[in-house]
Amino acid sequence: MKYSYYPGCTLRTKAIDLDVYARASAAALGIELEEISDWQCCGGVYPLGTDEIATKLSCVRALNEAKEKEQTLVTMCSACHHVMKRVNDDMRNVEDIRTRANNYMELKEPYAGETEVLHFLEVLRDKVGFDELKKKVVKPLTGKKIGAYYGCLLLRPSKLLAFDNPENPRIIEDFIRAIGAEPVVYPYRNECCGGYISLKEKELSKNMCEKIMESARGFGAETLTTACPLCLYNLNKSAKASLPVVYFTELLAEALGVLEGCRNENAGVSGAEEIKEEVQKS
Amino acid sequence: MSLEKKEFKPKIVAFCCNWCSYAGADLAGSSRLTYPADVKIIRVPCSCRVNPMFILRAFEKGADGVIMCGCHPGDCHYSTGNFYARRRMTLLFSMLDYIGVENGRTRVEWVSAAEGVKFSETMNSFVEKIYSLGENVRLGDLRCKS
Amino acid sequence: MQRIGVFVCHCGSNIAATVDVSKVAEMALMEPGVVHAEDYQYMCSEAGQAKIAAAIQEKNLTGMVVCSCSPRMHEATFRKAAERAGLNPYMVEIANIREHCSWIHKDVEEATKKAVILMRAAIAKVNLNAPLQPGESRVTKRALVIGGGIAGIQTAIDIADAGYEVDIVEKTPSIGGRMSQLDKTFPTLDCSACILTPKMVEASAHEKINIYTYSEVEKVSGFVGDFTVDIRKKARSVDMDKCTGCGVCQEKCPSKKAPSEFNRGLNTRSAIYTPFAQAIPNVPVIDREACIKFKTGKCGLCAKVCQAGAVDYEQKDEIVTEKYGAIVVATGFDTIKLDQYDEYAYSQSKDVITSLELERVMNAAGPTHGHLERLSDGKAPKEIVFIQCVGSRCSDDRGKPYCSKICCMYTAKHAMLIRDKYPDVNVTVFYIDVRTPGKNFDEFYRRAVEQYGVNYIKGQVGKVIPQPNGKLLVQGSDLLDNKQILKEADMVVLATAIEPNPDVRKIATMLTASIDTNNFLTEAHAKLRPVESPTAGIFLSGVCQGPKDIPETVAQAGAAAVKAIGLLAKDKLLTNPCTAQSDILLCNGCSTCENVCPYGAITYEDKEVNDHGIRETRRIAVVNSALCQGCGACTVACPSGAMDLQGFSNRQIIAEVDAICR
Amino acid sequence: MSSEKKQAELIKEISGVNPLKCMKCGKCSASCPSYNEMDIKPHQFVSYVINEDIESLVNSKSLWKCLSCFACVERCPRDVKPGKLIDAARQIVVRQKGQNYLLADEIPELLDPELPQQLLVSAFRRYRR
Repeated sequence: MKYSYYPGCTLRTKAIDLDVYARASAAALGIELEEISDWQCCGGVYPLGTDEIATKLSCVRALNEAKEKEQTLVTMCSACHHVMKRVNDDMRNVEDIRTRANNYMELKEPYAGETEVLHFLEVLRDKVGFDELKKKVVKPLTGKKIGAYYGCLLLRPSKLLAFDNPENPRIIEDFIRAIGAEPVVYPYRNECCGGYISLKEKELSKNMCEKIMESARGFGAETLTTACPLCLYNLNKSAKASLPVVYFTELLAEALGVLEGCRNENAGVSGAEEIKEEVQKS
Repeated sequence: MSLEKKEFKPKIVAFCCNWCSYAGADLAGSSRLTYPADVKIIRVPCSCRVNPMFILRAFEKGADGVIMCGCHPGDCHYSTGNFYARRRMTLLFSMLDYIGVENGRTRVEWVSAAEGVKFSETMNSFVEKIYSLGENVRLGDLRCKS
Repeated sequence: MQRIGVFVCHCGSNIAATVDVSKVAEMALMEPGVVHAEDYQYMCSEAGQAKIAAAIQEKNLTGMVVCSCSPRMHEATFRKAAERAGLNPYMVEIANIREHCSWIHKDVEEATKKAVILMRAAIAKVNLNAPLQPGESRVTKRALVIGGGIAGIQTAIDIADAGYEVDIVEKTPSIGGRMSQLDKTFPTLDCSACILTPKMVEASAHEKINIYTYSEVEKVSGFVGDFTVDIRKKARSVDMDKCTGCGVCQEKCPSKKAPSEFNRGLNTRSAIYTPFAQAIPNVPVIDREACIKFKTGKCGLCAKVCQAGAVDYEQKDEIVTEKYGAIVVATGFDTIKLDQYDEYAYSQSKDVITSLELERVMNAAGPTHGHLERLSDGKAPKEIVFIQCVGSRCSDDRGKPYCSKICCMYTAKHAMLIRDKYPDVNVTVFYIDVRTPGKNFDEFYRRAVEQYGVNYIKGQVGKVIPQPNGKLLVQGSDLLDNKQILKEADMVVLATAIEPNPDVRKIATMLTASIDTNNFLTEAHAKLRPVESPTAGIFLSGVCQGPKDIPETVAQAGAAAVKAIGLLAKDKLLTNPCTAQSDILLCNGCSTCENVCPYGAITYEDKEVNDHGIRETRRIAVVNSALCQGCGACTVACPSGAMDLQGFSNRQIIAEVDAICR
Repeated sequence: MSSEKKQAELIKEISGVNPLKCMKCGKCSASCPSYNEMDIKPHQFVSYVINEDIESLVNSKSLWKCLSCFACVERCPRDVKPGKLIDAARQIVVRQKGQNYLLADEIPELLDPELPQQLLVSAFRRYRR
């Protein structure tokens, strides 16, 4: 199985774990992730106005490259998944946006939403199959009680993303089961962590994450897992953050026995200092 | 014959099924929703009673547009009549288009007995279309023109 | 040549204000065949009809055109008037110069021109009209009621009391329907079983009523007055005649794990079962999916313990074919599935239940024997939250766009009953609007608030959050206080939207009765014919037509019965003479028309034809005019142009087209 | 057309929302995780647009408190999507010159070593032109 892979900005730097473990796991599962050439950031947020075109073009470029390679486009990050799927829907169903975007792009052949976009979790569920995945697990995470944290961007708006039941999702729970651990279902798993609000209003996001943590802990979770670098950051910042939060790909890599091999590769990667310098220079 | 250019007043025939569209037209009337007087309605029991021959005849006799209205698919009083009508008209209209009677001169629209607004809107837009297309010059029996 | 009279109606000023009526009458005289034309203020009035009669007789008219309102309004009136004056009613045509002309145009000249054209088209048609005679068809003096809930029972009793035979077909093993599942009824709080059971007994004991339970309608053919219906009597595996209803089989049955339909799956029942104690008939059925004997071949305990020898594992489905003059649909409703509303945690917590489930919980014969308790741990709740409009009034694609109508009242009832029996339990109702239009309804709701202290909060709930301690955190709006509320509850009750029984679509298709986008059966007229389907001979009773409560259902059931009785009381029905006919000289018996006829009205016969002196036997299409409804599908399908529709013939319609395009 | 009316129309256009579909059930406000931080509550967004009181809407605190978590969009029984209205109102503000809610100069002090890039790009798109 060969897929086009769109890592996204954060997976290059702060969330390099999410990326490295994903690649190692994919290789172990016989999935080839072919990175989109010269991809650009999706913007992290789907453009706010229905009249915006330019902010959607980075996605269209990636989607079109996947189309030309006749591959499904896979994302690892919740935000990329969200933005990519929605832009793809625009290109498929909104004539005005399609026309205007194609006018900018000057592609060989206009892009009209032909590419299939999947989150890696969907690949595991729909293409690999959780039953198959289970067979490939060499180090089951037996006895681990893991709470899935979905957040918003994987699930909503559900009609467009068609990812899972937005109010009672089960894909990560099924994933946790497949790798031998015990999923802990708790009601706050689809509530917002605060998202980007934590940049300017740290308290607000902290309060929300505390509710999530408390609920998960109350139902017996010992670890939380997520697909979103921002969720991970916010949850870790929560004052009462007593539960460790890990990327789902780390769990996957561990279960597939490829965790140790990739640990060393990402040591010492950081971005904040560099960004600070960049900004101060400019 | 006067040389003065006559103002174009199109002749438009509307076939309406008795159960839905004719009632929809009645509702448009009782709701005082206007549409141009160029439209004249012929009542038929069902849209499936409309023989393609009637439409050809209308064009032959100088009609500039023909519209057929029936119950919404699935709501036909006779359960399946409008499905037949839809298929027949699809064929007929493509044939008409082929011989030069523009697609815009013919239309099929589903109007329920409750859709007075839709009936009036449909007629307004259809008449507007016919005005934009102008007089129909194809198919007309020259003996009918004065 | 026809002798045609044209009558132009002013309709007060409705027509005359925009159409120059005298001009129209004047123009009529210039049309071929017209020998008389006049205008009058109200043609439909007695004086107007007298004018028509006089003209018919004096001028010896053979046809007439009335330029007036829509034929849907007064065609029947004018046809009757013509008939009284000795003119065949099918020689009357209407030019609709009100709805299609005067009411929608403002310019008098333009409207008058159009009126004249519409009149010409009608005259052109009448010139080609031929007198038609309606046929007759017989009426089978027997009614079928589909559905044995309160609607069906009431309709059946009313029809039977008028002296006609009635069959009830009920899908489940007992009649009684939803009402039998209810505990108490609003606004009087009398027990549902106490008022329903006597009706069930009355129906089953009525000498004119025959009940098929555990049966379904399989096939319907025919038409008003003469329907033929196949009823599938599903194999009960118990002989109805031998069974004494002692109940020993149910006690001894070792398979007791099947979810109880009657208790909404909140507890289980045996594989051989009657749905509830007062079931009618009191004869159990074997659920073959759950029965060990049917699954493994071993067991057979029920047969062993049955002293009457009634258990019959060999029983097979049986098809009964019956004839009916009228069919009443009373298929009722169910609550919607809640899988689209997981924010209310229905699938996540046993303590979130629907209102219908609460009925069973409150009922002495229910899974908790009438004790109000949490289904998760059996503990007595202290705090109960009701959520209104769950799936009702939703224009997204998750729910239903309509108001389910009964929820406001039953919630007030539930709240009141709980506060009455368990005064220490707090009850909160989250509502969007409280809708109580009905006799003594608002008073009832106010009693819940004022006497019983039920806490009504205006605002919808966003999420029900199960807590680790087993409680439910309800996060809702208080729109009047402008607050977001977090309320900890022990139980949450959802006022779940109701929807027509899912089977109704299948049944409507068999009956060719129309159905709306929400699967409610459509009335012939929303205001004036609310209990009749547009399909002749089909009547609507209860929630299959739209949401309604018990009193309304019973009223409508009676109304449907009256309409059915009105039909059954006739010995013969006049049939619409505007039917198809084939020209034996043109027909080549190709069977195309047969394939498009939705009524199976066309058959083929070998007939001797004299085709210009050549005598030969040919296969010819024959239309059964009692079955033909006059849609005209065959007339267009016929490749040789042999089929034509009386009253809407090819020549007539072409004449209209010509007149309009002239 | 008054400028308020124009702005109301613009909000409807760029949000793709018809506020008249709202039946005022309050499910949006019941779902909003930022509810307590907001001065104008989610269910009120709709009336501000209907009443063309855009001035109050764009000056409200709520504009910058909405998380765009889509809970209200997902649960709205009438397909009104209050969250999209507030997104559109925000666009009205940041599209005006000098109205960016986040300035580049502010950023260095907001950073910390773990902060993911995603947060910055998201905030940029939310707060700025």
